[in-house]
Amino acid sequence: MSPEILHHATVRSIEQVARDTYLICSVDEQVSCNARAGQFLEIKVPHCAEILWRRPFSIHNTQPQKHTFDILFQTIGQGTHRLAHLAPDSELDILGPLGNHFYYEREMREAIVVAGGLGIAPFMLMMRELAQRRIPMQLFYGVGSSDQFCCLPLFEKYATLHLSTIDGSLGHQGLVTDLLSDYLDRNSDNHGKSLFVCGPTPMLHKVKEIAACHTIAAQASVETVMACGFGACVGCAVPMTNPVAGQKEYFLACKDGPVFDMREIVIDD
Amino acid sequence: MSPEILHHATVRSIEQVARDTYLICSVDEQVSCNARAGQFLEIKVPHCAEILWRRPFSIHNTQPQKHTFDILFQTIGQGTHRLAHLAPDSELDILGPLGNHFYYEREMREAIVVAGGLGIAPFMLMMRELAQRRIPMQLFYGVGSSDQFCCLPLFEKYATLHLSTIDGSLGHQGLVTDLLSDYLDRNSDNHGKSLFVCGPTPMLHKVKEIAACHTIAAQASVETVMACGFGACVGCAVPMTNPVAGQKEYFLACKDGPVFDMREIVIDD
Amino acid sequence: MIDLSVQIGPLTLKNPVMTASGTFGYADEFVDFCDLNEIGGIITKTVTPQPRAGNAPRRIVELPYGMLNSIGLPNVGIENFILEKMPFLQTLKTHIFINVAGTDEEGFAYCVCRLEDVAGISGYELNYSCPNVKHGTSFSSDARIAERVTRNVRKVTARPVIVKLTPNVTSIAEIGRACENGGADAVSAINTVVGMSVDIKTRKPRLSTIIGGYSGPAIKPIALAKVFELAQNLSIPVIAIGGIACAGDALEFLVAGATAFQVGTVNFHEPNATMKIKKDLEFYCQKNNIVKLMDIVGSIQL
Amino acid sequence: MIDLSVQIGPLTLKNPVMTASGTFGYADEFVDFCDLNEIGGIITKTVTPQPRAGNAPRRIVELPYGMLNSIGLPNVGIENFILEKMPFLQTLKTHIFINVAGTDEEGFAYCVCRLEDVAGISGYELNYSCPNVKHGTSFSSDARIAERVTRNVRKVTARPVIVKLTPNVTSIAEIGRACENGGADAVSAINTVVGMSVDIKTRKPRLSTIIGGYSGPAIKPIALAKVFELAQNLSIPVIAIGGIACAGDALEFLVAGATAFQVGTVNFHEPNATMKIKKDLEFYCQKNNIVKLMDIVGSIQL
Ligand SMILES: Cc1cc2nc3c(=O)[nH]c(=O)nc-3n(C[C@H](O)[C@H](O)[C@H](O)COP(=O)(O)OP(=O)(O)OC[C@H]3O[C@@H](n4cnc5c(N)ncnc54)[C@H](O)[C@@H]3O)c2cc1C
Ligand SMILES: Cc1cc2nc3c(=O)[nH]c(=O)nc-3n(C[C@H](O)[C@H](O)[C@H](O)COP(=O)(O)OP(=O)(O)OC[C@H]3O[C@@H](n4cnc5c(N)ncnc54)[C@H](O)[C@@H]3O)c2cc1C
Ligand SMILES: Cc1cc2nc3c(=O)[nH]c(=O)nc-3n(C[C@H](O)[C@H](O)[C@H](O)COP(=O)(O)O)c2cc1C
Ligand SMILES: Cc1cc2nc3c(=O)[nH]c(=O)nc-3n(C[C@H](O)[C@H](O)[C@H](O)COP(=O)(O)O)c2cc1C
Ligand code: FES
Ligand code: FES
Repeated sequence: MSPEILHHATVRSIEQVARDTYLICSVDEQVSCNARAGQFLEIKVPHCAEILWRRPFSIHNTQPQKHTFDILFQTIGQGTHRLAHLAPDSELDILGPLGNHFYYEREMREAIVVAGGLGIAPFMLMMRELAQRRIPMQLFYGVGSSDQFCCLPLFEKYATLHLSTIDGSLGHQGLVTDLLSDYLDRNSDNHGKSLFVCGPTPMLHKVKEIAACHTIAAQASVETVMACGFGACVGCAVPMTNPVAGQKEYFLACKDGPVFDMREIVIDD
Repeated sequence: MSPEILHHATVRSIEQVARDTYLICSVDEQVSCNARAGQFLEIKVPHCAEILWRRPFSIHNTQPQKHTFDILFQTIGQGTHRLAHLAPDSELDILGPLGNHFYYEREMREAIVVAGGLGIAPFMLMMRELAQRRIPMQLFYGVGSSDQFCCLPLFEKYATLHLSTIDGSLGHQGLVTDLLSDYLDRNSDNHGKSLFVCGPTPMLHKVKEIAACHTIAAQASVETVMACGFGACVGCAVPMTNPVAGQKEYFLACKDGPVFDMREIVIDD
Repeated sequence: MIDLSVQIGPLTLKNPVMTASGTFGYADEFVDFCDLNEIGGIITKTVTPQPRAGNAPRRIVELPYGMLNSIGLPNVGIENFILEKMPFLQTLKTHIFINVAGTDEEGFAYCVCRLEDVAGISGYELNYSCPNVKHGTSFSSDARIAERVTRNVRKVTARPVIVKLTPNVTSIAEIGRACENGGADAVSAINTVVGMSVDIKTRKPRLSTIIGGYSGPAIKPIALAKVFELAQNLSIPVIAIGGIACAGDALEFLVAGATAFQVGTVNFHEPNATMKIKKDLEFYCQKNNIVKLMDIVGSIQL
Repeated sequence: MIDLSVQIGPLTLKNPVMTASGTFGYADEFVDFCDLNEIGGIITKTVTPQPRAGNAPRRIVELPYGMLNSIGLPNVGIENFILEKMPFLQTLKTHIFINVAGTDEEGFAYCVCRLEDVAGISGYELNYSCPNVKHGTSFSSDARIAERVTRNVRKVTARPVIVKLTPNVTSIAEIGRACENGGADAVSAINTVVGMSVDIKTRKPRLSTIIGGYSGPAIKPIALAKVFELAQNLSIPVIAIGGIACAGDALEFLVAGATAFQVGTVNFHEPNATMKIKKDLEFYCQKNNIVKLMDIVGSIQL
């Protein structure tokens, strides 16, 4: 029985950082010191017996010196609304860090990060990791409207920003994948480039196409419904590109992922 | 569709008045002006979708000039705990007044009120009603320990008090029905006396025996589980003393009661 | 103008909102809460040939998102029902369905026979499936008996007959088909799911009859599967029952193939639920540009 | 010293806490959360003669107090199971039961046969009842088939055999008796309840297979009724499954007649639930002066 993975963290602060978007900073040495970018936590929705499943959230950032970590989330349904109403000093019943993490090729010379909406969550920690390795970064970040952008000043420190909004209120009007295509078309030498993406399924689909077309390695952090987060329920199936029919046709998002090489998984459009 | 019986009241104040016991005062003209002693309200437990049934509470008191009414309750389970945590100005989703009320014989010369624990709840309103009719009152009121007594100073204004506690911390040590027996034994003339009782089943059982033995008319406010409170679920059955086998063997606590002539109902011991 | 009307056999209901037997009394209990004429169809509490006192307390148990009941079909019997309950029901301007049950096979046809000359009745619902009375479920767990009883009722009435089915069987579609063959105009499902609760302090079952019927939102997923199965296998309309508490719940059933639905347990704690659901259905249609609610019946994308 | 041990056929379990198949993986997923040797008995995820990939997503749906699943029994097949999963299980100091299923009648005995020479196995659980695979429930909804399959397994093993029953039948006692006649040492019940959920926005069923299995606290009242029915009608031990989330839930089942119980869905969100339940059972016995937990089995006051 290792005490590390299932435990309680203490909420230090909680603040609204964008429309319907909150940042919770919590004290927990274990998560703070060990988490890698792309990993996630399963958090129990407090005071709500009827909500059985924990809720999965990417580890947004860590402050190892302070023993704290952040999650960044959007209020979607009952669970996230309850989390948004937590008071400082409440206990968070957490499970994690879980899952694999983004993998950095030795030969990587430029990281191209593509985020849609709350898909931005895992990339703060990643950028800190990559900054330590002095890898140049491009951040393609699209949201619906400008009040949904999170942490732009911080991201700007790490990466060149390419922003888009559906309503045109900031940056390019339209999809962030348009900006990505343009960028790659302009820079024909793709050697040493790695793509990292997290966001809604249609965006993943598009990025997969773009990556294939430019033959750039791309990793996606994938979201599925999850009952457990640690391989027990086998509910978080992700179809494999090269299935062994009737034997092995699916990965598990929580255990084999959430980060996948995009060539290996089928993304429905 | 009459708007009167299903409606929202506004909580004016809520205070703890005894151990685990709270008094909620709410604004509602309809209840305040029309309620009779013995009637009850069905109150929806707020913010708790999983608790389906409303919770029944006696109308403890009314302040018709102020358009307010009180309920007095003990925290038992989840529902009452949630009610105890209501904030002033919250809305209460209420149904009522429901049920019948205590009936006063024209010839009544003395009211003998017997209350066990929270069984005291309906009797404040009753005492106000009887005080208007200038009926002398005896209150036999038993609890476990002295910190469970409610509103003694007020009751003292209306009635002669006969108190008991199981632990002997105030009044007679033991059951309040001992005091009742003594009192009736001492006063052999039972003409014009009426008994009114509310409390746990073993107490009702004992009072029924005492009343029969002294041939005093006794009315009890009976508690059963209730899914609706208005005659629709037929769940709140109370066995009749004189059943018509296979046809009519039960009263409904919510509609035929909650107040019954004790001779008409079976009280299990 | 949104058309909420639905068709159950030869009858047009002004909307698909009905009340489930035993949860709406004889409707008079709800005059303070509902405009009864706005309800698509009212189904009365089960009436039997002879009066019944019902089961001993305790008859009901609350559970999270549900309840158990073992009421035992107390009712005044068919003769008193006609005298005492029908006059009020006859004043209503909506479809009234009388839910009947027999303690033997003949009891069903007997009740229906007695009601044939009574005015103000749109049809019948046969309660084959009450788990709280002896032999209560045999009528709906044996296809041959179900078909026979239905046929016998069919013989004595031209009014629409709905058969109410229990979920506590291996194949509800098989029983439903038998009722269809027997001449039923529609089936309704589900009655309560057999359930139990134990008080570990006293080590006694909470209900006097040990087991009872589970109802309320907790059984909705079960009801949906049964209604879908019936809709896929029968050609007569299916009326959905089970845990419906809001318009969203009702829509799940309509999409899955139900032509109408009954509101049950929720009436106890939200006695105006039928009104609210009807209004919200209208609102849903408006928002989604649905002119005729009937168009979404069975619109499930498989 | 409180004696929590219970007897399942010839086996003594150190306590009645078991894990439900498909909710505890092959136990290795839980090393971070539980002292596996403290669990009374571990039942592994269903293994079949051939490898299976399982159903297409979406496989799981959350509901209030419950969930739907349609996993489809993905597993590496009996040969790989022996090679890949058994070595870890063999290191554990508790009873290991291998849950097996066949896609045809022979499949059950085939799997058991293959496992007979493998060490570290205390017994088998036969999954007659998975609603998420074709023909999954026929083994447990037809008494003759259930008896025959049990008998065929009985012939090939002397190890204890538990038959796991579905609640989705008219009479679970009838099927249970058939298994008893076929030579089962115990029955376990219930597997999941057939359920469904519809997304009214897309008008699609939420599960890829349309219907799935309902589990979790919401099905506890149903499971209790079934376990009680089995305990009243069979003479072999009944192992309770269904919505058990705390010691209080477990006690309801023990009082109603279960000899042991399995913890299922709750493992997903409280992966140390088995540990907590065991501790709380001990605490309950202490508080209530119960020296031998087995004494409360079937102690229901009727
Ligand atoms: C590995 C992983 C990492 C994640 N990281 C983050 C993160 O860092 N920040 C963040 O805000 N969210 C993240 N999510 C999504 C987050 O888990 C869900 O938003 C959350 O569980 C919703 O809970 P709820 O109770 O508020 O909504 P629910 O009541 O569960 O759902 C409300 C509605 O939203 C839908 N829904 C639920 N989850 C999702 C989803 N993932 N995508 C789209 N629709 C959904 C439901 O089907 C339902 O219709 C992550 C998910 C995964 C699997
Ligand atoms: C007509 C009527 C009038 C009432 N008036 C009052 C009143 O004025 N003040 C007051 O405090 N209470 C009153 N009650 C009782 C009150 O309704 C219950 O205490 C309340 O419903 C408990 O709700 P809960 O959610 O807190 O507990 P639950 O979670 O419903 O119950 C917790 C535990 O207490 C038991 N329990 C529930 N209700 C009762 C009860 N009535 N008696 C004994 N055990 C019970 C349950 O079986 C369960 O084991 C009245 C009841 C009736 C029928
Ligand atoms: C208290 C109660 C009494 C019931 N009485 C009857 C009845 O008399 N006849 C009948 O056919 N069904 C009866 N039912 C079953 C309901 O009509 C309905 O089929 C069931 O409750 C499922 O729907 P729900 O989940 O919406 O309540 C009763 C249900 C409850 C809860
Ligand atoms: C995700 C999931 C997967 C399951 N897989 C299996 C399985 O492989 N074999 C089996 O016999 N039962 C399986 N079951 C059924 C459980 O073992 C158990 O019988 C059921 O879930 C009821 O118990 P619960 O309410 O405690 O979960 C599964 C249940 C769930 C929720
Ligand atoms: S979420 Fe349970 S196995 Fe992945
Ligand atoms: S509480 Fe429903 S009839 Fe009395």
